[in-house]
Amino acid sequence: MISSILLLGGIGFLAALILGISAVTFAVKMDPREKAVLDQLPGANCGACGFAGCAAFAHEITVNPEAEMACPAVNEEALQAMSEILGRSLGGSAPLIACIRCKGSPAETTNRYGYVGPRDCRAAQIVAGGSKGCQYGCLGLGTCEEVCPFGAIIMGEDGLPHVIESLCTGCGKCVSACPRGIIQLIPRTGNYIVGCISRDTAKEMKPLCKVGCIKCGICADVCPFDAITVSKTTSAVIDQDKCRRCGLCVSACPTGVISALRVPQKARIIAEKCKGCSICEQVCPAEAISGKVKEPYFVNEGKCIGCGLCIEKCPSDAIERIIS
Amino acid sequence: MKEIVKLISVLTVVCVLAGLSLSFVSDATQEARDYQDRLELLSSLNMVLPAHDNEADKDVVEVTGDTYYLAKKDGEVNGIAFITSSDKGYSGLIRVIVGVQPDGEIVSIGILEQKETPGLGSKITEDWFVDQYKGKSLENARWAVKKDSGDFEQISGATISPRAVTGAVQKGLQAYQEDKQEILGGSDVVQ
Amino acid sequence: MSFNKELIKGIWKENPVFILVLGMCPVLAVTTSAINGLGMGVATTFVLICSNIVVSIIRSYVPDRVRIPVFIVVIASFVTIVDLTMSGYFRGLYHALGLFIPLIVVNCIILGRAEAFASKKSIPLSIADAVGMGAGFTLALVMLGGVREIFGNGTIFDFSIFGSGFEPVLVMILPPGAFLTLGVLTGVFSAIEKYRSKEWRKYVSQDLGKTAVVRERL
Amino acid sequence: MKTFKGGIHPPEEKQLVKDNPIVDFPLSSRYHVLVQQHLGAPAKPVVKAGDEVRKGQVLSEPLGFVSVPVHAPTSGRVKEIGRIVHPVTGLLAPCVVIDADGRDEWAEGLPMERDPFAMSRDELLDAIKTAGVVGMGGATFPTHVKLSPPKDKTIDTFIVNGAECEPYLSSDHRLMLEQPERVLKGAGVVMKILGLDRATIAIEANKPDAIKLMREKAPAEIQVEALKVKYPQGAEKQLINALTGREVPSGGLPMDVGAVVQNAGTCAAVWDACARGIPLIERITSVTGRGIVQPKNIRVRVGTLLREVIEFSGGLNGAAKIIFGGPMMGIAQFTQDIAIMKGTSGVLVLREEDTNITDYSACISCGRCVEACPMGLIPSTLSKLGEKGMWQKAKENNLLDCVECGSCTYVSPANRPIVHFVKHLKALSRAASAKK
Amino acid sequence: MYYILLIVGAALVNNFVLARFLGICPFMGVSKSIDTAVGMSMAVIFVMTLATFVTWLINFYLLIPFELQYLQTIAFILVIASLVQLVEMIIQRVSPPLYQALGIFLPLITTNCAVLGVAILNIQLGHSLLDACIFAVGAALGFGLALVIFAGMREDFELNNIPEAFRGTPIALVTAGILSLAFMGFSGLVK
Amino acid sequence: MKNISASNPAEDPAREQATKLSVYVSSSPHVHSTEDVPWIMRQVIYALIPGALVGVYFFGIPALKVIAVAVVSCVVMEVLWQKLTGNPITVKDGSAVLTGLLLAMNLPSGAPWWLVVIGSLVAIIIAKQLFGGIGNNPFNPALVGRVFLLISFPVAMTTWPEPRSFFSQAADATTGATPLGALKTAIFEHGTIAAAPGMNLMDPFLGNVGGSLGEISALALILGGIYLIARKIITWHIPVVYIATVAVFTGILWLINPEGYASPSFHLVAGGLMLGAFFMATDMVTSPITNTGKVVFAAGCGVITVVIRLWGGYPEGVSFAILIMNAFVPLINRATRPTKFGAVR
Repeated sequence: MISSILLLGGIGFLAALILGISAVTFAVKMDPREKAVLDQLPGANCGACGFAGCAAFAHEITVNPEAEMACPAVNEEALQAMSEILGRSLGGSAPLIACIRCKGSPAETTNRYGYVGPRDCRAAQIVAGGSKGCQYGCLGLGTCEEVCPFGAIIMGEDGLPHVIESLCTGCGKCVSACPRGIIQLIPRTGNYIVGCISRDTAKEMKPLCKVGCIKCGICADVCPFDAITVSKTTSAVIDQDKCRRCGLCVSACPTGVISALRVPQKARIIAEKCKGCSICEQVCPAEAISGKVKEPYFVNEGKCIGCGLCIEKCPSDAIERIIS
Repeated sequence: MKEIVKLISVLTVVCVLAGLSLSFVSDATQEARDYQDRLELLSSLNMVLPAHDNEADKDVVEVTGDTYYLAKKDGEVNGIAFITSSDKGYSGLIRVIVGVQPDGEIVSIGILEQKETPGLGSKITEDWFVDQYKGKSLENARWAVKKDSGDFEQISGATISPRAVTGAVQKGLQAYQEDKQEILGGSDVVQ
Repeated sequence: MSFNKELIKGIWKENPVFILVLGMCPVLAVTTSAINGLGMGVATTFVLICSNIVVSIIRSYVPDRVRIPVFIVVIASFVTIVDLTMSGYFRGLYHALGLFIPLIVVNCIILGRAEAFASKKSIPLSIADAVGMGAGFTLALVMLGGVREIFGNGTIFDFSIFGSGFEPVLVMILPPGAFLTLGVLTGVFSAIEKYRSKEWRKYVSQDLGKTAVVRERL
Repeated sequence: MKTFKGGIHPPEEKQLVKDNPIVDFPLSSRYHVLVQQHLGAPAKPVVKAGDEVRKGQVLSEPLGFVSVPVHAPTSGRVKEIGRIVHPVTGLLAPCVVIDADGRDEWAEGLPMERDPFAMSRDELLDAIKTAGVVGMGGATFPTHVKLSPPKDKTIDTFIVNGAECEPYLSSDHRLMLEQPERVLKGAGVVMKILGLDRATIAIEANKPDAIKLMREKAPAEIQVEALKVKYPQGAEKQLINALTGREVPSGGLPMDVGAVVQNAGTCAAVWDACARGIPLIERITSVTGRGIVQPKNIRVRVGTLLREVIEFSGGLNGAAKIIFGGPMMGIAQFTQDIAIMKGTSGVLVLREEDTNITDYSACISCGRCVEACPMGLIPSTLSKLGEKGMWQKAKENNLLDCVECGSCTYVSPANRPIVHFVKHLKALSRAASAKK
Repeated sequence: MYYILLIVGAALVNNFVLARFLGICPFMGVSKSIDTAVGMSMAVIFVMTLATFVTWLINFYLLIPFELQYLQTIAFILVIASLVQLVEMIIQRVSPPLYQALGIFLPLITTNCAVLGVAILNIQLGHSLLDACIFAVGAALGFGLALVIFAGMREDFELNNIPEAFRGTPIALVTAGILSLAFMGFSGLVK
Repeated sequence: MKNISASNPAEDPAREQATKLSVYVSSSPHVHSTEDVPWIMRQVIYALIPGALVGVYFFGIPALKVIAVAVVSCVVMEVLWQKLTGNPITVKDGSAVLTGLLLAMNLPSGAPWWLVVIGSLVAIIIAKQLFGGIGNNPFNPALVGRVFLLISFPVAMTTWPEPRSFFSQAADATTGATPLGALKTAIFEHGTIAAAPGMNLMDPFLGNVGGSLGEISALALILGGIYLIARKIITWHIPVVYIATVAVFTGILWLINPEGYASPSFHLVAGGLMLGAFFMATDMVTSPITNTGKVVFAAGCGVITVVIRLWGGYPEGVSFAILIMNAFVPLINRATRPTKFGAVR
């Protein structure tokens, strides 16, 4: 009994001594964040991340602003904590989302020739500029789907890519991969995009694509917030900062090139909280709110366009969005 | 410096505690482990020795480095067990325990340890194989496998392992024959 | 995170073998039969639970510099206890597991969980985590051991399941079989996962399609 | 017979057109002269819609040293500065559209008569640049640039490239047979510019008549060398290697080993530019392939529409691919509404059974591409990297040394579009460096 | 000759990774590129030999005399962990270039069961100090060999069209399985 | 990137459009050699026919049965897998047929059908398709199948029917040993090769010996190999260096101790060396790309073969040697890159 205690105690003492002395003698300066990140990592040094131990990985992820979480053993809380420490997303959710700015599926557009070669938009683009009739349209070979590290883009049966909102992290890999610059990152709060970037005039475009932006300017006219600009040689562009997500442009567009990412959540007035001040009625651009002063107002869901202006203006927080 | 002291004390204390608890567990399980060790030996001895009434694992003779366990019935030696081995196995040592009657005829053998290919060479542990050694002695059998024109079955696909076993048993028997007098005579000396 | 969630996540979502790919050495080495896998799994689970408890208790007293040595000592103590106990009471299993009992010490799962979880969480949660992880580990070991035993020996938990005409596929209980079986099993697991997520993606995209219809009606 | 390491020997198919004498393409009613017909800095149109132009008049001015002008192919009126599909990029590019007046009048002072050997080096180089001479083998690199090596490079070898290793094509062959003097005299001018007293004309051994004729006509200082029939014998680096044994260093230019190579057609154009002041407004082109009814060697003005050329050659017959250039390095076209350029050494029309539009499969690592690669690369690895878009790793695997000769792709039993992958990787690499 | 066989046995016949399943985690983790695999192999060779040397001494001069074999595991792992950390710091001080090459792999080795495994195996096999060290070198060479071969193959896998579900660990395991099949050919070479 | 280019016009809208325009566009070059993968596979199959015929001649109908089962099951496995995973069916390239044939030639003629099917399963699914199908497999599929069977079913895999002429097939086939097996036994028991029976060279050269059904006749295999070299399907490097290494290595040992080691000529004709050297090691997918690499690869195969044959537990080492060297191919490829044109020296 004594001998075992002595032996183990002795080895422990020696080991601690060595480590203690080395801790002082060989102290290496370290980014404090690196240390904090290291604390969050499992510390198993299992090497499964591909780096030589947790310290090496912590270093990488601290130093390299593009490094992503490669540790398979880390849990969500730790991931969250690390994201906070480093002040950036580690493959978690991000404020941006990718959207596809072309609606020209093969059914709606023409082809210039039969392309023979690798199924990659970038490769197809370097052979005679891509087979699509429209120089600006989606080539539909799925390179964005290929490069997306999160599986957030899928090629639909319509031959066009679609972004899955819940998976997209806004990393922008697809944006740089698309040889035609069709993919754009917009704030996650944005909801409406113009599905065309063609610089062709309406006349030039007509034989090539049935669903492109014809630069008619109706959307710009109808927009109550001046969020849309359009010219003869640039397709309509929505300024996402100005856009209030009312959706008027969608219904106004004659070619249906403007679309929503998700169904707008309509407003609902909570009767108990409403003081009947009528502010909402005044701000509503769609005349969807009505009621009597000093009595609870109500929203006509059929008319509500989900712009959310009323929610913002309501002094008593009595309006909420319907969550379906 | 303070930190070092803390480091050292924590690790040392943990180690001391570990040592303490382990020595405690070790002591607590000592008996059981000894019992298991003995059980293992006894079960293999009982497997190869004829019925006896002594504690064969304690009736031991050591001759030229080999250990012989004696079985006695009514005070008479009626069986001797010894462990022999061969390194000619397919992958490593094969240890065989052999039980013989005093005249050198095998009562039974048992394979104690082998690393032969599972399902192939490892078939030497199967009963049909082990049983064929019963009743054999140096005189009444040709100590080789059938393929080498001997008397013992081989295992198809793996002749090396049976060869090794046969060789080991033969070697043990020869050693026993040589030191037979001493083993039987000295049985009373060592208790 | 709730107690229950910690408990069950190790079994599928964070299965230490199939998903986290930790502690492969014993997984491969001792799974020549289901019973061996079970023994190893239980032994590891025991060590995991005990060390998680102790680490969780002492976590606040251990300086960083010696954290790993201290944890290792704690783990090694429990491993030795298992070793001694098995030697005393489960001799057959003790022989079957052999070298891999002391090697539980360096099983990434244990140190990993001690570091990642127990050193930060309360005792009950640590226990839940350990039990969950241990169960997942054991499950994987038994599965692997079972498959290898069935094909390599024609038995499961030593019960013969095929007729006498069955020729065991020897390689399954040899080292290559361990790698191949685990490889195929993890592949199948991941295929199932992929398949499930594909289904889900299909659903999402259909949902998007519906939204598109709604959009046009707007 | 002299040659290089690697390479392939595809069916030559020259018999379709090699014995057809050069015929003049009749005057068209409208020409589309692309402004950008060379490698290097762009040129800027100097005419506008409604301008009257004369044959040989300058239509654009070069912007920079590595740039050349284009000239009016005939006299007429500028209809517009329009857009037409560029044969190289496949995208719309600016062109000068000229409605011919049918008089085909030369611009003032053209053609002139002068003795190039009496001119100075700088005068000659200027004449070449002004005439818009570019490499006529297909690369279209401005010739005056190639002939002005930096002072620190000593040039000791001048090679006239008459190899014409591309299958099907015979334009250089016919040129050498029918107008050997233009080629030889042009070579003499180049020798003068480079300050050399020797030159070599390299011709593949499958043109014995051209070799014989050249040997007869060539002055003593110009040596005629027969080369083994092997593709890409006419590639600059391989040609230099075959004749001199020197290897152009990786990433370097022929001048780094003291060599300058000019295509036979370029030599003829140099002669016209220097001796007569005639700009490069027409060229000899083989219109060939089994998809064309009457294969011909034609002398055609730059800016002529492909549609007219095809009609002139009897029209199409089961065409599956229309190619500007040869089958190995030429560029496939998707429309007939494109214009002949200075570098259009051939118009090749292939039927489905002559070309290669089948699916490709996984690389089986047979190593044939490695055997075939004249540059000592491992094309199979590059193609696999191309499939994954891994351009950084491809650069480590000498991506940038690839000359895209197509030998690997020709032999690949899995039919892998290796050259396409290489182009893809190079584009990715360029895009990435442009970003930085 | 004996030593050659010892090395061949440890490196090829009973390859640590492919036959004994030791050090699988780093084998899977660090085999993604050849350069890191080579670095890791070097570090393992060094640490394994050193650890074997020290643990053998501890076992022979401390544990056995005091009959404390049951402390084997805990003592060994503690020593190995401290040793690795010490070596790391010494290298860092003495030779920064070497540290660059090896140092980053050292933390990984602490929890490499191959190191502890070789220490314990050496005791189990009853090797002398010299035998033990040579065995350790052989084992580490075998580990390195497997690691480097494997890294080469996995670099190629990056370019292959492996079915999605099998990318990464599954295909690495299958490859290891086939490699292990191939290495079975060496069985019987050394016992 | 998916490795599909132009597909069937009916399925691919782009292609359909092109048919209307009657023009295709692709990157240069626009012409292609006529030698494609199916052609190569066909040539190898032709080259294997003499060896297979000798096997059938000496082992009769059972050998034919093994070949048929192997080929059919390999093809079926491939089709099933590709159907299951939704990949294009590629059996037309002939590689599955070739794998089946090679696998059969590496099996004893008495192999039961289920054994052959398991071998095909391992070869096609595990060794080939899991890695991504043709071109992606790092190990020779037929050999993986064979070694898997050899280790799993050692008894069935080492039961060698005695060869007889096709016309004198008896109903009850007797079994015997392979020359190498007999040699191993002799050395094991007596420490000398003198006791090995029937060490003549003519029988294994012509094929009148026990062994896998396709490996018995060195002559037939050499003929096939020469055909392949003449057709430029394979280069001489691997077979010549492989065989030469074995000859030199065994030759040296034989000169040192003719009692303990068999002569090199015996080692050349016995066992699966010729089959391995000409047909298994030369598998394009699993051998190095460059000729230098091939030399290194073949030398490695030769050394490992001899080491296993002479000192290992198995009498034959060709399969193991090739598989082990397969694993080295990526490293060899890295080490033996050709010098690029114009490399700065």
